[in-house]
Amino acid sequence: MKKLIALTLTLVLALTFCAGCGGGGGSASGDTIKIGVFEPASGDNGAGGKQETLGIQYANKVQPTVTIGDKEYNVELVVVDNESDNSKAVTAAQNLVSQNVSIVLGSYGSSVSIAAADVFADAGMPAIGVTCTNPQVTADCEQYFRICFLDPFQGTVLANYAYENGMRKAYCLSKLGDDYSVGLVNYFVEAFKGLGGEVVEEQFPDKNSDFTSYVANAKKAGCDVFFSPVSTEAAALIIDQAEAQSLGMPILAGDTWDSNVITGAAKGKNVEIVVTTFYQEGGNPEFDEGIKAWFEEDKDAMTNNGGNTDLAAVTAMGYDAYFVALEAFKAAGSTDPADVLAALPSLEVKGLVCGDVSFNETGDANKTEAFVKKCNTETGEWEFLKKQSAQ
Amino acid sequence: MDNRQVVLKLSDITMQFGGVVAVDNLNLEVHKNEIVGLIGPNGAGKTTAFNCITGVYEPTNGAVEINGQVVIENYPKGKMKDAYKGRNKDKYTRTLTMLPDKVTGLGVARTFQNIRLFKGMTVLENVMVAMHMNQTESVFAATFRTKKARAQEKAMREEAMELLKKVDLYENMDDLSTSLPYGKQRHLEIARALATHPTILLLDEPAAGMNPQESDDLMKFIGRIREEFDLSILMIEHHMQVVMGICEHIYVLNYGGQIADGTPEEIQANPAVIEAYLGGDE
Amino acid sequence: MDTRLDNKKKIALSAACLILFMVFVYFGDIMIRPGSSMKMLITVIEKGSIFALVAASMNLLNGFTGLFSLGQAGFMLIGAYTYAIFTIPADSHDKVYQYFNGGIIKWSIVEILESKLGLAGHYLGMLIPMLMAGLLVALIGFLIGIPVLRLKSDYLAIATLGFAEIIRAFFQWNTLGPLTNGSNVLRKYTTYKNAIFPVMIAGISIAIILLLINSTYGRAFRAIRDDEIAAEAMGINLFKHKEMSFVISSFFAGISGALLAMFQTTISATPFTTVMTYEILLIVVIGGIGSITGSVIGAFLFTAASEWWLRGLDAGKWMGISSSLMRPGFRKVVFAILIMLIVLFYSRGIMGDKEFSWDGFFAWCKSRPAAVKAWPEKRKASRAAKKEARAVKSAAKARAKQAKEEKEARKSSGEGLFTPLVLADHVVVFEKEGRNG
Amino acid sequence: MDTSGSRQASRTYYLRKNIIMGLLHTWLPYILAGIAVGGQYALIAIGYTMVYGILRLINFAHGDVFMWSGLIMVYLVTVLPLWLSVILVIAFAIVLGTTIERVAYRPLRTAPRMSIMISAIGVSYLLQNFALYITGGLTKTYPSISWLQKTVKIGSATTKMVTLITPVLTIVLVFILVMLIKHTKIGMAMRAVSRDFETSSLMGIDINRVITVTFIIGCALASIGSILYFSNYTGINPMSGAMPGLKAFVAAVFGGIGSVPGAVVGAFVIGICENLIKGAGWTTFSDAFTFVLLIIILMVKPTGLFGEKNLDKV
Repeated sequence: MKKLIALTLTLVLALTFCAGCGGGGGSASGDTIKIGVFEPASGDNGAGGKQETLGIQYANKVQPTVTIGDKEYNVELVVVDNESDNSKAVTAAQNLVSQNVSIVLGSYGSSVSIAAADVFADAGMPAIGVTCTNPQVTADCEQYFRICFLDPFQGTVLANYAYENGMRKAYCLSKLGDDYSVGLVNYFVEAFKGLGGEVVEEQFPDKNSDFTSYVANAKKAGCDVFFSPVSTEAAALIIDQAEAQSLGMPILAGDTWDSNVITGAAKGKNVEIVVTTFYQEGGNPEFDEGIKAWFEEDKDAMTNNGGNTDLAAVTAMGYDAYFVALEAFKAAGSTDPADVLAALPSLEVKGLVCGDVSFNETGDANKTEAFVKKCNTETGEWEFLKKQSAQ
Repeated sequence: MDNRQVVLKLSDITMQFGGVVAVDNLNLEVHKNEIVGLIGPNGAGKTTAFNCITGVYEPTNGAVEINGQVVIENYPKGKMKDAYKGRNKDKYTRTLTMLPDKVTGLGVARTFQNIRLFKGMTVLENVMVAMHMNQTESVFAATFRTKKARAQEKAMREEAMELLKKVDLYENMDDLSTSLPYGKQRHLEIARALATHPTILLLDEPAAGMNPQESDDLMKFIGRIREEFDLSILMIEHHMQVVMGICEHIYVLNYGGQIADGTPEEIQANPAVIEAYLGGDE
Repeated sequence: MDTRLDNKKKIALSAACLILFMVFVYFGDIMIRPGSSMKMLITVIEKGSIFALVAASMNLLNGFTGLFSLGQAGFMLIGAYTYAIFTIPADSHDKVYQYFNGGIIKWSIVEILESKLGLAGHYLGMLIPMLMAGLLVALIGFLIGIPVLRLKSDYLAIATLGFAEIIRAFFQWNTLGPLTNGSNVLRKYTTYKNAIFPVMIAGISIAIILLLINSTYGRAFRAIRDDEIAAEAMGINLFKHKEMSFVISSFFAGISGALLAMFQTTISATPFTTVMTYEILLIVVIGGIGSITGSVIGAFLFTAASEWWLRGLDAGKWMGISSSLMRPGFRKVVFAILIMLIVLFYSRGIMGDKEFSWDGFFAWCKSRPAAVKAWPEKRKASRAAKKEARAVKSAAKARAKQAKEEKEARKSSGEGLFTPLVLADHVVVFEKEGRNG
Repeated sequence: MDTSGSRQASRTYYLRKNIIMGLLHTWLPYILAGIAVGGQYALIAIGYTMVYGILRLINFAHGDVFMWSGLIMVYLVTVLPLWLSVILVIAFAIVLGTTIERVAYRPLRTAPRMSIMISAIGVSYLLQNFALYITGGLTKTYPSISWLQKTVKIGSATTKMVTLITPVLTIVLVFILVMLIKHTKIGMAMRAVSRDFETSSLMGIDINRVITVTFIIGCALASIGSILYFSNYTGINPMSGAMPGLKAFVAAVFGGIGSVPGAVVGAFVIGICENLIKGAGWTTFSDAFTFVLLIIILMVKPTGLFGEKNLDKV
């Protein structure tokens, strides 16, 4: 028995070896162009990563081909899971590179993008960040571009919003070891203090699910606003505790909170939630309806979206990223990563659902405004408040 | 009276576990080159006494002297202060403890009742492990195989082989220790103890599980190693044939307490011993 | 024909194989273009050799000294940070420590040495921080070892696990930000250019571990593993030797942490969780507890399977099979099941506690044709044996059933699981008497 | 003189009372949260301590059984009424726990201690990865059990009903369990087995039955714990069981492994301390604290608060 199992195991491993060698090499046929999707499907950012991937997949469904020069290519998506983990991100990125993709999209969550940047740089592989907002993603990597705004911008926008609405003391909660929330809090604090506000900063450890004491701390400190731009996992728990302890102050957050997880958690609860984001549902009715119809049709897509058809901003961003990639191919007139890379800096794409995209010299999108939305806790939907700029 | 030098001396050793007194006021002497037997029915506290000598247990009361120097001493304290049931409560005032490896360093080696060989190692390695404590090289020297370390390793190996020859295990040198037959495992345990260069050897039931022929051989073997290695031996044994055959002095324990001591002839004639063994009214 | 080789030939053969491997890795990394799937092989070799080192260091503790320690991820973390902190180029500090005014250490050992010694200084500048990483982790291992090594095996496991968690929280602490960059990633530090670097460092380190294990100290460690009480009775100072093994293991965990930092090009404390330690432990188990060669093979297999071969399971298509079951996460499930199968049915792992030897290898190769030929008969024999075993088992079952029925019959009082003790006591006494009589 | 003295005294009394009330006012929310989470840890910790007491095994998979019973609840409640789901969840946890014991621990009972511990880690790895696969890595929201999640006000603190229910329920369950162990035949068998595994099997105790019952009790309590815990902290993801599991184990060690009341006391201590530390602003180290406590207790009193000393046989 033992021998048999040993034998089977060896056989399986040996076969997989062949599969591993064979799978990547041969399949790049002439009429296909590959786009790598570098997103987390598991780990802390799994939920957001999946929603972002959905946008890309939907776009691929809407527009499965691209004409480069005179030739029509089928676009194939190569999706890898970077597991929201820096140590896995490098091999995941390497995996994409080794599969001959022409461009990479992603990731949700900046630290994996930063970790993978060197792999893309070594391979000369252009990459377009979809919603990674940390300045470091593009700062030292010529290959990395992005279509979203940055944390310093978003932090300032949020601080402006808070101060303009009469909030003077902010409780800022970030997650230990999570560079996104820590970074955003940092920029918020900087801007908010600059405006004359006062802050209390705290961090919670990984895997924490007990937010009772943090909510209590905010109340104890007598703050006017609870700023916690953390992952949606933690967000749901914070909202729950805010309700349980009657927090009594608005909760403010960044783009990650623009998700149906939040509206779902907040529905029917006595909480006030305000977020800044990339996209407002209704901004492009055609896209909204199309993608919702797809969710209804494809159960897997629906599951990945969290079980309902509510639209997340990251999905819209993913959709846009795909079209930016197609435009880049067209501009490059080639499927070669090097040509695509050369075409990106001067690229200008109009008519996207989240607004036009052009890149500045570091490779970041030129964005001047963010959408501010508020959660309607009765209907469980987002309500558009205003466009807020950094000034 | 024996005029030879006393190499091991137990004074008032008492070991109490909770409310149970396992060894009760044991006084014992081993002279140089003497073979002393420690006998008694099962559960009489013999192995516990060994454990007190070798530092595995800390005795509740009493002292152990090795080569004229007190190395272990204790008195009832803490919770034991009130719970202590033994004698000589106030006789000792110091607490001296010693870890087993230090006791071995003083030249007291032992074997175990239930054989404790190093299972994952060969016969040769088992013996060489016991020589580890006498080697002088640092871990770096040993790892990077300095000239000295290599020489020492070679010397160690040769000495171990020599020792194995003496205990008739030379042919089995590269076998896994657990693959040896039972009797040879006992021999190996003794050889391993000898490899630490002891002056006092404590044997815990060396003849357990042996047939008369084997125990006869063992007796001769013990006698031989005493001469060859200049040893004093304290042994626990159930085989009366062995005990009466080679021991010069015998101590008898029962229920932790010491009921008799003397020469084999004296012990054989002692009514208390006979009662303990035949079990009186029990 | 005797296939045994003399020692010189064996060494030559091993050296030849190693050099061939090194040459392959070196030129492989240079020549294989990024788009090729063979590039993945090089990546796997890089990561595999790093994990081979940390698995070997864990095996030194778990397999050779019998100390069940689960702190390896924490030690790697310290090693990775130490290396990274001292090699971030001076002009990158402001970018990396963007929230901490450029941090407190404003120089890089690599740059200092490079400016003085050129290329040699560059490599020396990488080796020195790596050595510092190892030594710092060894020091911390030493300090942690003082209290925890006195604990019994399971408590030791949980205490080392605890220390690893404390270390992680400590490195993420904002107050230490100017040094560790708090929760933010460290990056831009000097990394190796060619895959040969981690392979060589890991190779040398593993060779040192092997030398240690085969020295007199290694024997003492194994003695402690086999029987602590007997080892102590043989004059081996338990604490000293455990501490020694712990410190050395920590040292190499630190080195592998530094290598991992180089491999990843960015480092943050978040991934160094207990799960990482578990994965290292599973590598050790797959390879065989008590076999360094096993750990090395295990590390390469584990890395290749999890990062490369089984990835198709997540994407819905693997080896030509596609199934709706295959969606993200499936790879890990399959992987976990494979590991459980190994743990339960093949607990000795690939190598058991044996090391690779040319003699063994040739003997194995030679025995293959015969083994293949003998296989049908062997299977027949094993089937027959199994049948017999089944028969014995069913007979035993029948007997047990009968005994149970008898017992049930005896229990006329209807005694059940939760019968009050008073009644139960009587029954016990009754049964005892019954048996004696 | 006299009156002024007494006035003085009464003033200090009131001052003191004010300070105490003030402190209570500030700290009450934390203490309440601590008691609640402590009770939930206690229910998990009992499984650890009993299994360790009998098998000398750290059942690393216990935290994942806890997580899985939460996860199953999420799925069951969508198709079944709540009361039935609760019963089925407890049944599921029991089946899962005993299956794990049967498949992964029983075959290794004679193997070295390390193998069985590795097996436990392997099971934990499998359960987590399987949950990851099923949920797709998404956090699931625990179904609301309205009366448990009702908001109540105690003094200065507002909290959920479950916070108040947990300690009461925990203590009642523990009381029943202690009675069971003390006064029934199976309880006696458990005590015997935990004292001396081999001898009790020689004495005719059906070891397998004792172990199965231990796992049943442990898993049932863990699943009740999961209902309380996830009603309070409503998100479940594959890693949700890991931290509570580790903390519960630390609680078991703190109280003296093998001792049920010890585990409960330990769990409350850890729950309360953890929240007080968060309240004091040391939020970064709230998890690390648990392990600091573990290491301190192992150094100072390795047998824990109520543990018994075991001597090795030589």
